[in-house]
Amino acid sequence: MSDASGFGPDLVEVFGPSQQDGGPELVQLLTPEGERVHHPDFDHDFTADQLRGFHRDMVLTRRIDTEATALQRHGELGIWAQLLGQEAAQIGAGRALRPQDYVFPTYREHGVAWCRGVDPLQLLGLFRGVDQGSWDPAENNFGLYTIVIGAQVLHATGYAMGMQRDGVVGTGDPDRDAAVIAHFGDGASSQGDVNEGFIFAASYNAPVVFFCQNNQWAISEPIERQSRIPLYQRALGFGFPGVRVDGNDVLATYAVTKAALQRARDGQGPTFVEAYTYRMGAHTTTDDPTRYRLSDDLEHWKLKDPIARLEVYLRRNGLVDDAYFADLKAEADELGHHLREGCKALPDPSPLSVFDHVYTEITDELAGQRDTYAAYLESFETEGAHR
Amino acid sequence: MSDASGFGPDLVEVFGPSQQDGGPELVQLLTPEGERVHHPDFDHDFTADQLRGFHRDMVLTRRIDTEATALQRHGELGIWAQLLGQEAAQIGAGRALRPQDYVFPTYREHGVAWCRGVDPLQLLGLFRGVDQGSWDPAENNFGLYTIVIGAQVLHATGYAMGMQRDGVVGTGDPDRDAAVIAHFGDGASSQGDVNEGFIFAASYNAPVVFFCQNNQWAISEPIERQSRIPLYQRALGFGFPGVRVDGNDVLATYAVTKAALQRARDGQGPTFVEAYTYRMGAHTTTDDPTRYRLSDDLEHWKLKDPIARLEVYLRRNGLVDDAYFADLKAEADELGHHLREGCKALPDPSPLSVFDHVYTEITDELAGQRDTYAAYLESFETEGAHR
Amino acid sequence: MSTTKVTLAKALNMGLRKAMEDDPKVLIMGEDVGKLGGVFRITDGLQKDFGEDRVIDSPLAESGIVGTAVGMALRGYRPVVEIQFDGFVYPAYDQIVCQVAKMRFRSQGKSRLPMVIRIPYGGGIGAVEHHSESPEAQFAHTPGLKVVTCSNPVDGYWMIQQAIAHDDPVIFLEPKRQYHADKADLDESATPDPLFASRLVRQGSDATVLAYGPTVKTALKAAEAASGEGTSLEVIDLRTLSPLDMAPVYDSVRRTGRCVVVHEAHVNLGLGAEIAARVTEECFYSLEAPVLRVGGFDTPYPPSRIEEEWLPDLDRLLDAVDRSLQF
Amino acid sequence: MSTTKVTLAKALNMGLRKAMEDDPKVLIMGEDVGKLGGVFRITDGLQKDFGEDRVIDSPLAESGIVGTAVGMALRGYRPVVEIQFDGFVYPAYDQIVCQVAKMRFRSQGKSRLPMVIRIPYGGGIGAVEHHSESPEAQFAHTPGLKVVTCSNPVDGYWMIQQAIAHDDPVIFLEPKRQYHADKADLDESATPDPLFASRLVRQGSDATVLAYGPTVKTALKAAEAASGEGTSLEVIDLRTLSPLDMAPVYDSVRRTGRCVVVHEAHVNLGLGAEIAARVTEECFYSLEAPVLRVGGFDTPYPPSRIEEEWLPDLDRLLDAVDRSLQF
Ligand SMILES: Cc1ncc(C[n+]2csc(CCOP(=O)(O)OP(=O)(O)O)c2C)c(N)n1
Ligand SMILES: Cc1ncc(C[n+]2csc(CCOP(=O)(O)OP(=O)(O)O)c2C)c(N)n1
Ligand SMILES: [Mg+2]
Ligand SMILES: [Mg+2]
Repeated sequence: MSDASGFGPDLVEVFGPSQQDGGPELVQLLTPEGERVHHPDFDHDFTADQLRGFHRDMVLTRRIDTEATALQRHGELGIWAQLLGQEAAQIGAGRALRPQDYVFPTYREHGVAWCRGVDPLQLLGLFRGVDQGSWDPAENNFGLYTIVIGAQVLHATGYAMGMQRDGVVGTGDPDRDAAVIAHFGDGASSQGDVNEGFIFAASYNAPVVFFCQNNQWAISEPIERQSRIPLYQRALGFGFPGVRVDGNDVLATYAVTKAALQRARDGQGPTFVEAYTYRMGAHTTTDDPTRYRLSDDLEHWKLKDPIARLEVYLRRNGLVDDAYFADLKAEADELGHHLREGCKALPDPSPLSVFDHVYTEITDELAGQRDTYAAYLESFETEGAHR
Repeated sequence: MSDASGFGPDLVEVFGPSQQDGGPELVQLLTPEGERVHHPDFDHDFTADQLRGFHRDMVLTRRIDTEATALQRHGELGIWAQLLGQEAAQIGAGRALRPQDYVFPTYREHGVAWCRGVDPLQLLGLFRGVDQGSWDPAENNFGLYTIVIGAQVLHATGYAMGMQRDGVVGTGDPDRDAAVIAHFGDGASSQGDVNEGFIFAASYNAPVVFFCQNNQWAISEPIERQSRIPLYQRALGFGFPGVRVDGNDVLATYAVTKAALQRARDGQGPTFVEAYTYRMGAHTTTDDPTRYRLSDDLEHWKLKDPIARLEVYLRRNGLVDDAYFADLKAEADELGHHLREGCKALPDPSPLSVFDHVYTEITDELAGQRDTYAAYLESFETEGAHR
Repeated sequence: MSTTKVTLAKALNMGLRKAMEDDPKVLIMGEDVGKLGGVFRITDGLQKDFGEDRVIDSPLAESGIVGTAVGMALRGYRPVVEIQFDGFVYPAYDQIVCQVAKMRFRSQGKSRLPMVIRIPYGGGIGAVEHHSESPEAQFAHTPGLKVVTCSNPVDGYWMIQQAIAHDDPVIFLEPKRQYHADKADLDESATPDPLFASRLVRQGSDATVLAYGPTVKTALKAAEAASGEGTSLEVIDLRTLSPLDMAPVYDSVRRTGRCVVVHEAHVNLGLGAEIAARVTEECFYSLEAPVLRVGGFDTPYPPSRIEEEWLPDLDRLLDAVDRSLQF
Repeated sequence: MSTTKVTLAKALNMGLRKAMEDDPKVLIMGEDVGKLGGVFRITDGLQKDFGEDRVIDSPLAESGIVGTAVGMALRGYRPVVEIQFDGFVYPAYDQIVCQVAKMRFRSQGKSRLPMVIRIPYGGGIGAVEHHSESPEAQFAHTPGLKVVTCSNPVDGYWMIQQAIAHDDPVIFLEPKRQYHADKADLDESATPDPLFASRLVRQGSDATVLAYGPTVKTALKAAEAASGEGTSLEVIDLRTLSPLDMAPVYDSVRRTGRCVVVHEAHVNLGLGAEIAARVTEECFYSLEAPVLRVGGFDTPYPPSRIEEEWLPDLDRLLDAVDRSLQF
């Protein structure tokens, strides 16, 4: 508080708009060039297996994305939300979880789903239009995809409050203590629900990590439309820590998310993690980003590819060999095959299935509607076409 | 960022919960003991007339409140939202406005309404149940009271965006440049709408002052339920300045609000002003605060009475004399009379008036309903009671 | 069989307490539900006895309350949310219609969402704007939600417990004007009627009056008045608004040939519209007059000094009955 | 008289452009309405030509969009808000029903709120959840709002301009499935029908079919098919859902004696309910069958692979017509 107006220097100037390189606050453990760097707070030792694991996860996740995109092009999916470029953010976050943790995803969390053990084929159902998510959230502690921007952030907070009541927070037992991770995008940070999530989580000190993939865009709206300061700083105003991590660096994302989750499990409350990344593809397969963004930008971010940098590191340090890559390719091809064949084989639901699961038990009212409709459908089958 | 977890020291500890004395950040120009103190950023020179003006405003505002409370007790009002204890916050803010500025109030802004020249009798209509606000918002640039918590904060932001489009921001012409003030409470700060207001205002750099009267309570919920850090810091996370001012100090509130408004008028964007105060009365006349708060608290805050401290200052400095107080008392009594007599004389609306102003022109549909109802009412008049 | 005399407010409080005793997963959430016991005191004393973890005072944000309740329900709890007044449910509307209503359907039955949203609703208490709304039609129009309303203390006691025990989300509408209006004999050892059933509350033969929540009392008074003039009205308390329990209604209308629906909500697209459509379809050849509707006018809720004129009352209801009889 | 062949999407774009040219107070607000031109390209090119101050790209928050639009309207602007998809209007629901709808009423006419909320609505485009909803009944139930919908390019062009020029808030529903479906001849020098009027779009004598928005096309096809079988259907495009323009409907039903309403919204408490209630009351003695309703089932909107089964189609409409004729 020292300039003329009394309100301190212009905050926008101080913080600056979001910088392409993430700014000095960016936590990084692996540079875009594949160089391992250290960080005073979030350093971490990784085993070779872990590093190869991250790489494999990212490669396979990207394959899921490529296959799904192709399936959409071939008319097998209605739409697909691509994650190209966000593999490190998702694998880093996904691998930081323990089985007892719970995930609330958006519609783009294919990499996290992968980490949770959800069959990627199941992800396609929603986009093909045969279901609205067919996995059992309770099985892998991975919630259904959420389309309405931000809604799941409140669910995550409430779920975390439930954990508190179950006594699985801060007991010190690593197999017991649990946390929730709430995924959302930079655009979502503007929704009332997301900010209310921050408020409730802070108020109850709920064990939840707010994991925001700032991929710089909300469809055509740039991050600057949502926040004029780095997004992670939003958390400060709500009274819990925020940190910006290089979301294209799987090591850093892993380390930061792991620490944030541990904080939550230990009963120290919520943390905001901004994974600074870039949506290299279109918003979805129906979007045309050339209408609103420069190809230069994309070129710049290609140099930061999350997979390439880890590959450089692994090769340079002799942690992978040709056999590794051959195996991985075979595995990816098999996954691709599984998705292609599996997708085409996904059965359409029966028209009458809409009456199931509206309620625990169908109401008389709805049963009447169903029966009338069934009889109507039957009349076609018996009489042939109605007209 | 230096402790073990990497997320920095526990923010809750650093910021501490809201302290009864407002903490070191509190901007103050007049102590509870009536001592004039100075502030490096927000100092201000006041003329004797100004000081007496503030005093007079506060005394008369309190009188409005007392009269209205009494009217409610006598059954003349259905309910009344008391402002006891918040006079300085409201008069300070209200007097900092220029005519071209625009106010979006809550339901408790009786002091601000007073400053805007709204006849206090008009405030009673809503609480008596004869209307929902009868003043013309355009006449004094004072919007209608808003009951739905937080809704008006977005209206204020949009109105400010309109001012930007009208070219009345940052021209340097003091008679032209304008700003909006959005009033809300500590409880309201948890609503999605309020946080979205922050986001829009920051995004468009809108000329709006977010003026929050933190009176420590949202009905029975203490401020700690809404924020675990001082509320003014919420603004930092959205990228604009926040400041906590002693809301029981009319001088400081005036100075800070004036500076914030000027910032807005100059095109420097939004500011959050937290007026740190206390709701000395009940939430409304139907509330019973003894169920949820300690009388000790109230006693503590009584020592900080906004009117008493200014009175001490005025007397000590010989700025008032007996004639001043006699005049003021007479004026207050007249005001009381005006309110008591005026209130009882406020006419009930006609039952048929509900059909007016639903739309610009009544629709045929609604005219049908009105005519049927009118005929029905008439049938009573002509035939006497229906049964 | 020992009975106690209780108001609706007291009965709801007792019902909530019973539900919390019976099932440790039952939680209460909302603004001011703790020490204050809610602005209507419906949760009075519960936080004291069940603790702050089960009776949860919330920040001032309805979407936040319902949204976090969704999360708690997914974790296995049975949250009972209090919305302070009808007019303040709308910030939570998105969570209710897009999330609460659809969770079971979209998960193909894998996720259940047992959760009750209590809403004091309706007018007649002399309140300011937004405190007297009747939002039932909007929820009833939303598949996946169930919507019920009680009209008397005994129903209040049982229905709130049944709603909490039910595995689908229930919008539970409480006629706030009735909270302290009348006392009724409550026998806690009785066997209650099912939750999703309407109830014949007065037999009659000339016309059927359908009411629910705050208008049941009006309907019964009207029937009393009409009987003095030789008109015999049958009155049904609908109790469940989604699903509707129409069989008893059809039975009645087939007998009486006439039907009037009365509710406080706006007539246009209110429950009366749906009921009129269904009754006409099912009882077409029995109807001697169209189903008539009496309700709040199609205007915003008025200032309270004229709310009694705006709200459907005994006279307006009888006027509609007369019109039906003269058809 | 020169005409151009335009789609509904193009017609709306032209109408918006015309409105912006005619009145500098007209603003456009919403997510992605600028460079992208909206996800449906309805605002294509407008930001380029009218600037960022008049075509305002917003943060991702629907309540924020509508709430700030209220403020701009109070300041004298005429905001035209785009909600990206029907299912995303609910975060703004509170602002719409409590603020937008009531501002004029509560200020006793002192504050006016000219503002249009455009909502692409309805199904049939193979989208995922929340992208195919039909929320019209909820808005039509709210006094203070007007609700209209266009079914074809020519109406789209004129109605959007009329809605913008109108002094009350208008919910403007655009049948997204029709955006690019058909082209029609647009004569920009013609005199349009009034905004709040229904329109007879096909004459017939055996039954009246009421449709609006996306179902008008279905109704016309059904009428064509029925005429091949010797049944003559009259089709009315309602166009305005609140207020309803019922006089032409009553006229028609008095002639045909039968009425079927078709919409995509859930049947329960959908517009069909209100229409059935009114038609029955007004045409009681002319009706030879109850008003029948065809619509979306009372379930959440289904996965898109079965949406065509879920949505009312020609066959289900004709089935209802048959049932009506056989009554
Ligand atoms: C409430 C709501 N409004 C609008 C949309 C349409 N929509 C889908 S994705 C999207 C952008 C989301 O951006 P962001 O949160 O940054 O996530 P990203 O897609 O970049 O991963 C929008 C506007 C929606 N799904 N929900
Ligand atoms: C959306 C909404 N929810 C709930 C209420 C009921 N209510 C009225 S005032 C109030 C507390 C407001 O607290 P605060 O914002 O601190 O303002 P204060 O009353 O203390 O001035 C509540 C919960 C409301 N009016 N609107
Ligand atoms: Mg994004
Ligand atoms: Mg307060």
